[in-house]
Amino acid sequence: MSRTLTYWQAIAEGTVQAMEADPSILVAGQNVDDHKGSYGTTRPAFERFGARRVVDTPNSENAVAGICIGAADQGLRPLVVHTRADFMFLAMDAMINLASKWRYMYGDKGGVPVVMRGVVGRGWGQGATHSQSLHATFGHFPGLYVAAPASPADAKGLLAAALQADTPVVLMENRSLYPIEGEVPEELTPVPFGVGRLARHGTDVTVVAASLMVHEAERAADLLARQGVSVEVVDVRSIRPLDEDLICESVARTGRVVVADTSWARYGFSAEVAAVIAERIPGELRAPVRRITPPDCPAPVSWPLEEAFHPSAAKIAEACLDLVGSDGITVPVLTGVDAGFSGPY
Amino acid sequence: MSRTLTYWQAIAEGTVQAMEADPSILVAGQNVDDHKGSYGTTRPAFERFGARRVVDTPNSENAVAGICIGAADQGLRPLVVHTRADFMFLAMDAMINLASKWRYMYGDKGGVPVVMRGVVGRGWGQGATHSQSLHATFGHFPGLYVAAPASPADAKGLLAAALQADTPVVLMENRSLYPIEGEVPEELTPVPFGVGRLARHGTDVTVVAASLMVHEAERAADLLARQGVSVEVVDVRSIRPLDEDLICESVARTGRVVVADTSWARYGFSAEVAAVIAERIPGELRAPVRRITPPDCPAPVSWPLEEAFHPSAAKIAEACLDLVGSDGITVPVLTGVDAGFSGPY
Amino acid sequence: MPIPNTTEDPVAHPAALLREMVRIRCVEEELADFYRDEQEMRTPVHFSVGQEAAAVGVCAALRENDLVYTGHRSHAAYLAKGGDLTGMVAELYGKETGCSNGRGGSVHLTDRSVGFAGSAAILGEMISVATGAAWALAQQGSSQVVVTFFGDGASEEGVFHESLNFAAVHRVPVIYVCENNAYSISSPLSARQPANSPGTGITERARAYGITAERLDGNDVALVHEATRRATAHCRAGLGPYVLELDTYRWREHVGPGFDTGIDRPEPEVEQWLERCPVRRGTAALQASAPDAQEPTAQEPTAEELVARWDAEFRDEARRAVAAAKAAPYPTADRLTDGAYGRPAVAN
Amino acid sequence: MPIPNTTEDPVAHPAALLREMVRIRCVEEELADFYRDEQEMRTPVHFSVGQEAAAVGVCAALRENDLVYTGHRSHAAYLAKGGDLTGMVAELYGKETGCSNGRGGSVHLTDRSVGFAGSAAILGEMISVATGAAWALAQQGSSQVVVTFFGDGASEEGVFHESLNFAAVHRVPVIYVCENNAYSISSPLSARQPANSPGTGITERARAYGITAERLDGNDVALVHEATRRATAHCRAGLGPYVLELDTYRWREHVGPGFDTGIDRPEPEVEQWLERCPVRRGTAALQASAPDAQEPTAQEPTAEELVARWDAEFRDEARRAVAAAKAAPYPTADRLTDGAYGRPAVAN
Ligand SMILES: Cc1ncc(C[n+]2csc(CCOP(=O)(O)OP(=O)(O)O)c2C)c(N)n1
Ligand SMILES: Cc1ncc(C[n+]2csc(CCOP(=O)(O)OP(=O)(O)O)c2C)c(N)n1
Ligand SMILES: [Mg+2]
Ligand SMILES: [Mg+2]
Repeated sequence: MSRTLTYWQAIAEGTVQAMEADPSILVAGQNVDDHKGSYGTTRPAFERFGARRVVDTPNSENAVAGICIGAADQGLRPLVVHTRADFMFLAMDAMINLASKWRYMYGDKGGVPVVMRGVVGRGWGQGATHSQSLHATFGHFPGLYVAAPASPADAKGLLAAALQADTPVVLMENRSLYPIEGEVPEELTPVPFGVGRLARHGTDVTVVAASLMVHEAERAADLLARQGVSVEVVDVRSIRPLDEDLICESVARTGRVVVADTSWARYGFSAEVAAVIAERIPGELRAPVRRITPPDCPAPVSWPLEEAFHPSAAKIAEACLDLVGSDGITVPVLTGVDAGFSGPY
Repeated sequence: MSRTLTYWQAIAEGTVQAMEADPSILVAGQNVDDHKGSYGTTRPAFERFGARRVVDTPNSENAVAGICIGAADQGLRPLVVHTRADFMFLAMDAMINLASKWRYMYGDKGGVPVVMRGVVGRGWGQGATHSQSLHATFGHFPGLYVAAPASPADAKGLLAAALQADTPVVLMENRSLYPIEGEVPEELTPVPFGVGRLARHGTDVTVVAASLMVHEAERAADLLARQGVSVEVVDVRSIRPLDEDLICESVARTGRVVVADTSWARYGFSAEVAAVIAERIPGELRAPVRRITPPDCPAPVSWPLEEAFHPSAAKIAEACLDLVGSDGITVPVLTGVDAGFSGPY
Repeated sequence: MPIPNTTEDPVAHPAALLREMVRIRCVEEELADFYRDEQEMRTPVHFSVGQEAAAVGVCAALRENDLVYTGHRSHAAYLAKGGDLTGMVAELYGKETGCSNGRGGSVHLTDRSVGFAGSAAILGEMISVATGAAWALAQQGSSQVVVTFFGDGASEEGVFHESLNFAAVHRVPVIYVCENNAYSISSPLSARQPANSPGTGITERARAYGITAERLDGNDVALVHEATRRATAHCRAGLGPYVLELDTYRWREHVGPGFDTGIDRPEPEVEQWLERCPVRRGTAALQASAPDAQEPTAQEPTAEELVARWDAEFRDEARRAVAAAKAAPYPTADRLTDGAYGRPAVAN
Repeated sequence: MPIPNTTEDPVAHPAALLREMVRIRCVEEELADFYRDEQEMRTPVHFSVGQEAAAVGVCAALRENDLVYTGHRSHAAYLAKGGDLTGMVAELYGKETGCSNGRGGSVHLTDRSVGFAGSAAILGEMISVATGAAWALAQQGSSQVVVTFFGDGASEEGVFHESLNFAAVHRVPVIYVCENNAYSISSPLSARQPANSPGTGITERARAYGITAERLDGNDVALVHEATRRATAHCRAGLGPYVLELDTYRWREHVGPGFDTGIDRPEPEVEQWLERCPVRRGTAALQASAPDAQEPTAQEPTAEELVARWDAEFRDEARRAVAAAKAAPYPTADRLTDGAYGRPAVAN
């Protein structure tokens, strides 16, 4: 059974159900217990389980990560929430030097399955230090699972999988996805890490994406469908492990690929997707790989610069058209997925 | 004029000369002033300039990074030294959220040209938290320069450029390079960021590498030369900016490419190099791109596992042979560049 | 190398302190209204309404070339240090004429011409930056001091302690001003720090590094001002860092123009702090200090009259700044990546 | 959920404490010789020679199911907590039989069967991990306490303060044991922390969080032991964290088997601390505590004779562990990536 939920509701529901099923799960983070409750995602859990299991923490990202690793080592399953992923740099030593290596370093006797959610800001002048997508940064390191769900169902399902995993997990959630609606199973059904999803079938060009960019890709696909260009959209869902097969199968079919992502191109998500293709099926490419990502600068605040900074459906559509060689067609300007939003965050 | 110096001597000399030329430069780091002096690299500067300009710091990586950013903001040019790059996770918030964005965020009125050196451990059971190469991790973020010099001359030259740059810089130095010798100019001659170097000409296959892997690539090239396979070696030197042209020109000539690197494959250096090729010259590839990197696990301690873990000349040579399709040839086992080393670090 | 400024630290007149508080109050209240009603300032804004005495009392004790670095709650210190109002408002509107050319927004203000070095959004960062700036200035023989403003919440970041330790070892001329408003967003101090018993608390943590530290009523602008004069004298005498913990309270919600009374914070608590309004107290103090406090004459306006006059003047100033910001051009998209890097390392 | 252990905390006999110190001393000295002469232990090793009283005094006051997490200088606590010697030595040799299966090396020891939870190489990390472990155990109704050992240098990491604050707020049953050996590698305390004046220092920093903290002679094993018994009682009574700052001194160089006397550290200072040898002091104390201390009989061995006997016994034990380690197999390269991940999240 499934019904329509928003992305944030799906996370909130998944959290409550997972905590019901497993008394060792606790939520920790700054202000997770207030009336806003991490944009609604932790509030129902607080209402249901109270301050013992939904713990407001001091502003101490490094220690809180280490504390949750220690708690995971002693039988709890902490879910750490950061209202901006950018704060996770302060937790990075703990997550990389400890959590990701723990099981291996001590000879495979057990892991520290801490789960860390980071929300990626976008728009409304969030600016340079409140809108970074760190999925590729964390995805570089073995020993972690990293996912960036695009749909409400996957937001719930990957959270469920994370809270059952034996491996520490980083989940990146784009804030612009929070109001998006979708069908979500009522039950707590884990979505496995490392398994992507064909978001849309198409024949002319593949767009590989994760998180918010899946939606921008779908909007680009809608647009191009009207121009007679058929776009396939691959939602990788999981950043590590990465579903290489799904990517390669699609690109082998279409022969053309655009990678759309909110992390920068250099050493980012789009680099890895391109590399997988260059490694495995370079002969199938009928055109060069294209990357649609933010340009090489920090995120600006000013509205017109922000609009130009963020990768968008229009830019994806243009890149697809370039690849299929349809010069005559022009892409109408599209507003972003979160255009209805009236701020502030 | 140039003469032969080791890699560490080149850094030490470059530091002293830069400090002589610019009184605003200071060195900061743990134990930079002791008799070992960061493996010799900061000792001569301490002997020459004393404790006022070569400052032993508390074990406070986060604050020390921020303090040096503040010092850079007020006219000094701090060179921060970490005897293991792995400690830089603790300085990452300061380096990414502050230093790399400073100039842009405040409207291009000035930067905070802090330079941070990180030494990458290798071998002798350095283990999971003392041997990570973070060049791709830092290289992801706009606003930084990142370099990983392979030769003594470049170690000096890129340090010189860093200490004159208007932009914050991260330098990654593989510890195994420290005893390696090479011609080094006596003068302080900056090597520009973003300009790679053709380390060796060849016609059959290109190996793209940085830092220690350039040497392993050259050894692989020596070996294969004897088998009649001609290997070109591209030393990118600079990770950001990246000399895409040099890479593409070489690969366009040879049609085959192996990327060898000490960072992991996923979202690492080798991913970006492959992506650049897939973006710009996929049609020139006569064979798939190959990546030679550590496998997807943390660095182990046990000697035979360590040997298997680290990318090596032998693995590079094998990959090259695969690409040129020379099945009959077998590659002899080679010891690592640092094989003469008797520990401990 | 900056030229050492040898003039004495200023002693501000109560009227000057009050006037500056009124200015900041009026500007922020006006901005809050525009922010809410128009949704044109697209940048998350943290207002300091209710906390004006901290910024005003501290900055009035500084010389123009002393430096200030702050966290996210930056407007009050920016203005108190003399920062250009039109530049600030244009920044909130994301205009090219903004003090950070529209790239930084509310949390990344800067006006180097008056010593407002910068604000930053990540908690605790500027605590270390200010320490390093002061360290560098001292090394260059300057007599400038550096001040950093941050909240009780930021004091929980490890970097606060790392910075205190470093400053104590190197006797860095930096003044750490903790605006303790007892909340981090919705989280009360009691959820984040151990209950204050004698010998504990933020001030005591600083003392455990041998740092001179004072905790005081942060809504009494004269007290804050005097304490800061002690602090600057201490720093300029080469005696090292100084900590001021100022108890205060924010009136508005954490971010944005609204109120969180009865939601995140109990009404009686809010009421009690409204009573302790720094502007009203400053007004009363000014009135009390007047030579003819007991019998105001027709010639001399009362303190309240002064405040009313200033109020009108500053609201007008704020609205003019808003109008200027609206009229100013946006940055153009062709300059999107400009300023990410400095000049190339080497000309080649 | 672990079963609460209700037995009383042990009071260790001075002979038992001494014997354990001798054991650790002998094992480490033997290992240092092998390490230096053979270069077969390919893992950077931080010896605790000279600091044995800390590990022994503390661990003797713990129950077996109490937990210990340490930093890089981990051998002494591993052994004092009852860790398997052959597993430790095999780990140093990188063998599959090592306590971490040869994956972790000297800085990543673990023996969960005796409550030695783990050591880690990055300064300060385990301070937070131990805090979280204790927090989790308390939440699960356990009466276990958790101890973490770290150095004076690690106390400069921000995470130390963040952890103290958290532990104080949540009354976490964790004992922070700072082995203050006055050095971080070659860097003396005076270069890294402000000079100790009354009311300052590591202990005082803990007190500023309301945490009970004691600073004591860390080379007096009986003192350390008694203080730890106070600490465990405090934790088990639900009174929250406890800090012990133990003054001690390392005899060898920071990492490796050599000596840095006259290089990094002045000879007179080293000499003075050699005089304060915890083993010699333990020997004297044992002798003094004997009923017939004044007139030893032929039947009863003197404390010195006991130490000599143990010395021979433990050096032999160490050499047997070395022989076993050498004979043990290396991990095989085909298992290189095993253990990087746990079981898959979902069977599918
Ligand atoms: C490292 C980091 N963690 C969390 C945040 C989110 N955040 C922004 S302001 C704030 C509250 C800080 O409280 P305090 O320091 O007391 O300042 P106040 O807002 O009360 O002035 C928080 C948690 C952040 N910006 N940076
Ligand atoms: C975050 C981090 N910074 C630096 C180091 C390098 N390092 C290893 S041990 C050590 C000395 C630490 O001194 P202390 O904590 O007093 O322990 P001791 O060695 O004296 O026992 C240092 C600086 C590290 N391992 N981790
Ligand atoms: Mg506050
Ligand atoms: Mg020490």
